[in-house]
Amino acid sequence: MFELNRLSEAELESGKYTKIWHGPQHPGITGNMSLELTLCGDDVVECKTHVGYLHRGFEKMMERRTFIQNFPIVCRIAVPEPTFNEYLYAAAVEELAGIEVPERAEWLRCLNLEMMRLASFLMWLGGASGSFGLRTVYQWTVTHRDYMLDLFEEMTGARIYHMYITPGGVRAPLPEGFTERALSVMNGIEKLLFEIERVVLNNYVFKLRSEGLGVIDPGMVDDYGIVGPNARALGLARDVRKDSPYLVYDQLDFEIITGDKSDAYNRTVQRYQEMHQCISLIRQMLKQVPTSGSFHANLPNVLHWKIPAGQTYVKAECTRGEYGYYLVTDGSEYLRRITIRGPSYTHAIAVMEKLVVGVNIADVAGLMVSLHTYPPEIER
Amino acid sequence: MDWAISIFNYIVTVVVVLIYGLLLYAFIAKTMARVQGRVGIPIYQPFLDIIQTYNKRTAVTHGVMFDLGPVFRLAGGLGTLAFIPVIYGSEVFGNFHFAGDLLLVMYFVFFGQLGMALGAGESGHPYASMGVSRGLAQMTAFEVPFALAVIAVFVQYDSASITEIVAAQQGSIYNWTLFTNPFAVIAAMFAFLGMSMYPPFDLVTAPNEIPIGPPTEYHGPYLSFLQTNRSIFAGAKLILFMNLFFGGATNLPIMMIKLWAIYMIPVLIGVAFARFKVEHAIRFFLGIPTLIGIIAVLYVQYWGT
Amino acid sequence: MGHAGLQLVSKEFMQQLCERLTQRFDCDQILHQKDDLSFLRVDKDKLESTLVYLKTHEGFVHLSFVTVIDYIEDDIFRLSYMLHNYESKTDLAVQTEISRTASTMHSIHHLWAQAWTYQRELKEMYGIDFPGSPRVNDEFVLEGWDGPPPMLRDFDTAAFCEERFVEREGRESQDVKQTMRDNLYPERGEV
Amino acid sequence: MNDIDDKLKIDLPQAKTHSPSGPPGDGTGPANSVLENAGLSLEDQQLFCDAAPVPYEPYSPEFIERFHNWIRANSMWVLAFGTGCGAIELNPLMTSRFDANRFGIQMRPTPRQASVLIVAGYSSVKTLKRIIRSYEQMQGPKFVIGLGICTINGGMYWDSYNTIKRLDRYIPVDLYVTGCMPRPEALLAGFMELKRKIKAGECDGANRYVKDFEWYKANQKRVIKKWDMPDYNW
Repeated sequence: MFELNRLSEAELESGKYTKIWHGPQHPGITGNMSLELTLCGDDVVECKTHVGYLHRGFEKMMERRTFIQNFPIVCRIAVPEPTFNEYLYAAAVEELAGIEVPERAEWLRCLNLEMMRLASFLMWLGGASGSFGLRTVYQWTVTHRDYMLDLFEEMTGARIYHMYITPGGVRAPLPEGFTERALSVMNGIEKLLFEIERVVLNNYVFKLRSEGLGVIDPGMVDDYGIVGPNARALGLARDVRKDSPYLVYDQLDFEIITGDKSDAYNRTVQRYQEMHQCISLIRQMLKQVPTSGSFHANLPNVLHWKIPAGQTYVKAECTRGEYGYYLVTDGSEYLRRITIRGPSYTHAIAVMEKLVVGVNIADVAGLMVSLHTYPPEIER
Repeated sequence: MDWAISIFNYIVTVVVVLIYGLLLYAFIAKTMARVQGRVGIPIYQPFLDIIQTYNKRTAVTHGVMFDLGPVFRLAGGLGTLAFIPVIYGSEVFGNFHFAGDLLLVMYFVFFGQLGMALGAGESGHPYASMGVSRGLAQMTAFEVPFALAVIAVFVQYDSASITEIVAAQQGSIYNWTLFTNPFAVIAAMFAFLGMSMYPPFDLVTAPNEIPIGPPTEYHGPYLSFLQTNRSIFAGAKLILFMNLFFGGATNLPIMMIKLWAIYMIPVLIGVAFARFKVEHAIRFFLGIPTLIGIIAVLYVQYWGT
Repeated sequence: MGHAGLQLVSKEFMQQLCERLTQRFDCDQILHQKDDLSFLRVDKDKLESTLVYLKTHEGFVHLSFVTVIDYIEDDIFRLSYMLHNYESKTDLAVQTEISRTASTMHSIHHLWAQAWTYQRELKEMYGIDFPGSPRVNDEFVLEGWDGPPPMLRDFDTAAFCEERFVEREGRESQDVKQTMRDNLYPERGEV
Repeated sequence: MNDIDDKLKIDLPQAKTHSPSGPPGDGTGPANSVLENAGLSLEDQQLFCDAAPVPYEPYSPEFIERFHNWIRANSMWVLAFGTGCGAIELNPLMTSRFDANRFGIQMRPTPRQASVLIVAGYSSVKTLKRIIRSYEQMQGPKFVIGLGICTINGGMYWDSYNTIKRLDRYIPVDLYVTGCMPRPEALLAGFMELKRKIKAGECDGANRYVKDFEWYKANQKRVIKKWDMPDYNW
């Protein structure tokens, strides 16, 4: 049995402890959630996570819309990486409806996903360094993420919510000369990353604060369902892109990056290396993506598109780990049930409440960012 | 009418230091923005901010000490400035300097923070009290190398009057304390890093940890008092350092250039470093800087000129 | 290991697993959706032992999520526990059906440390009670909710919005099908 | 708490029964207009003031007011509160690409010192409670920007049971920036428009909030069922 409450009510009332609400209106909180911290001096002795500030009832809303009506709203579920939602919804619908996606569309989808991953990592890196006081790096990374958003705008027509991956394929092919511009942006980001290695990863103060902060011991990983870079930093080679390859990942050349210890510093190094991996994957795909052929399969009349009854679970490796859609249909024009599984669901609540105990209040923001949690995955 | 003239001179000094401090703040902000690849705020932005905060429609108080906190802070800044001869040999910028003014200034430098601590304590915000405890702990830590450096200056020039100390440094650039006793200057500059709240020592108003520390509950006129004091106090500290270690100034342009040069040191360190935790800061200040301060005292005691 | 080889491995692993489960729990309701995804139906009281067996003996150590499907016409809830096996790279969903009225379920908080979060959400969104699960009665995402559990099929969220929130004057929301028929495909007529 | 501003000593004008901006007689029954920090326990009620707010008079003569409006327009302090997904576009706005510091816009982490509140996108009922508290803790004059279509009429969450549909029924909104998601350029244009309105003296949201205080409170309590916060938190 995993004990949650470490202090009894009598102890809490004894006046020895301070209770503060960390967030939601707090610059050190990622997204919009709040931690109910019980402090003894400056150290956290108990933490309760409160989520739900972003709950919009997506799963209910999607039950009330037809399959094609759902496609524009799924990307609103997670702001930093909407395309994973688009891809997973499209993949689930295609699997249940038995639609074959053209080769070219798969390449374009994969390219879009990797670019999204890189942009999200850049955003995260800015937050991670900013939460330790490195405002300068935050400015750099957010700006370079903005150049990525320009590429998205060119590719899909929108900066944040690009409804690009539709059921059956993608909405548009690559524009003219996209490859050269994308490669130049990649070179700029690579330069920035080497700069950041000097400023952040070799920074004495950053090391001093983040080493040994929030250590995940190997016993925790399976019981707490830790996935993604948080688990890979421990040396566990677990990556959906390799374990059950989707799209064209089995035709790309990459290896799972693993570390040896999962504390805040090594998680940062892990994600830093995965950013380099993203850049190499994007370069490979820009070379190999087909420039001709169909990029969208023929759909039935979407006005009354009935999908036979069935259920499936599709998953992809998003920036934070295993991201999955569980779709149930009952043969009507509306889906029966959809469940969105985000890695933050366990990282932000169970893992956070365990790791934050004994941490100085100054490090709570850094610990939270180092787990790379994002609240909208929890409450949808 | 002598006192009236000196009062008037003091007011002129305060106004000049206030304006220059605000300009310096904006200039520093623009410098950091350039490092971050931005344009940064307009050079007149701090003036607008002060007027805007002062003219808030409503204000809320938490008690008498809450009201007095910014007053103490401002009194600390003005008092620090009042006994520092800003420009050597100048009648207008001479201020109320007397034989033992350095000791009084040493007291005034830390007066404001204590008053601020009382005020922020009564605001009742947990982050404010955390920021106060951090600030006082860090202050007691960086007081040690600073006091050692000042003691070294005492022994070296055999005087506790800032005017005499500045006078002893006139003539050639090699008479500055920077060259006659470099250890003291190094220790004092370490302490200055802690005094001017830039990374890695911006523990008190750490935005991501305890937003934003003691002034969390301060708003409106209180905040404008704090902003005013920030420029005056920073100017006074810079002038003190310039007088003690960098040969003072004989006219206004030299003063401005020297203050800017001294201020750039913590800023350029600050843009490239993360934030210390308070225990790290205390260990840091009680380590190398204190050692250098002791070396400085011994140096002037035995090998000094 | 390429994609094809991986598929073969997971496929035969699934078949062996099905045989083992069949002769251990005599449950023959196993649907193969994909090579690496299967759905297993067990009874309500056998579910916990099945999960324990799968976690300890079969290597299904990762709990992806817990969810429930509301079959209001059959008056049942179908709970799904999605497990993942990192060695054989396979997913297995253990499903059980409980009554929709007075619905309670055993807590699996002692197996996975994040399970209490899912159970707390199901309690709030569907009203399924998990006795012994920590903080199961606390509010999870909703605050001061005074209606029925919102994810139930018979909860009409549009009508709830009508009476709770006030729309801005002049907003009308039109039926997408009708609009597409009229504007986009007029030649198709009344399809 | 007692107010130190003697402009606040003048009596409270009669609150209107309903605001012209809303359907008449909506929600403001006698049952809804109890405003004595009812949600709090007794010892908590001692911590908060129970004096209703009063509208402020503009400075006189009028050129002083114009001068102060110009100052306010050129030093806007934004409360760093990412209430929704619109916060993702505030990061590019404040960083080197679209450097909003050029226009005197800067982020303040505490509501006491902020003068502009950006409601970034949809706001769920749970967040609306925090938005109201943050807004009431801000010191006037204060301005509100509604960001995104969801704050105007619910947007694509028109049938979501947990998000409010019209922001201006709960706090006074001075400016809307529509779109989903609005680009940083649109946001900058919105700031420029807000500057123009402030300079023209048209942004009196704080006064509207005070005048129709009971109407706003009734609307808020109609949505927020768990009302465990003070009615006057300043």
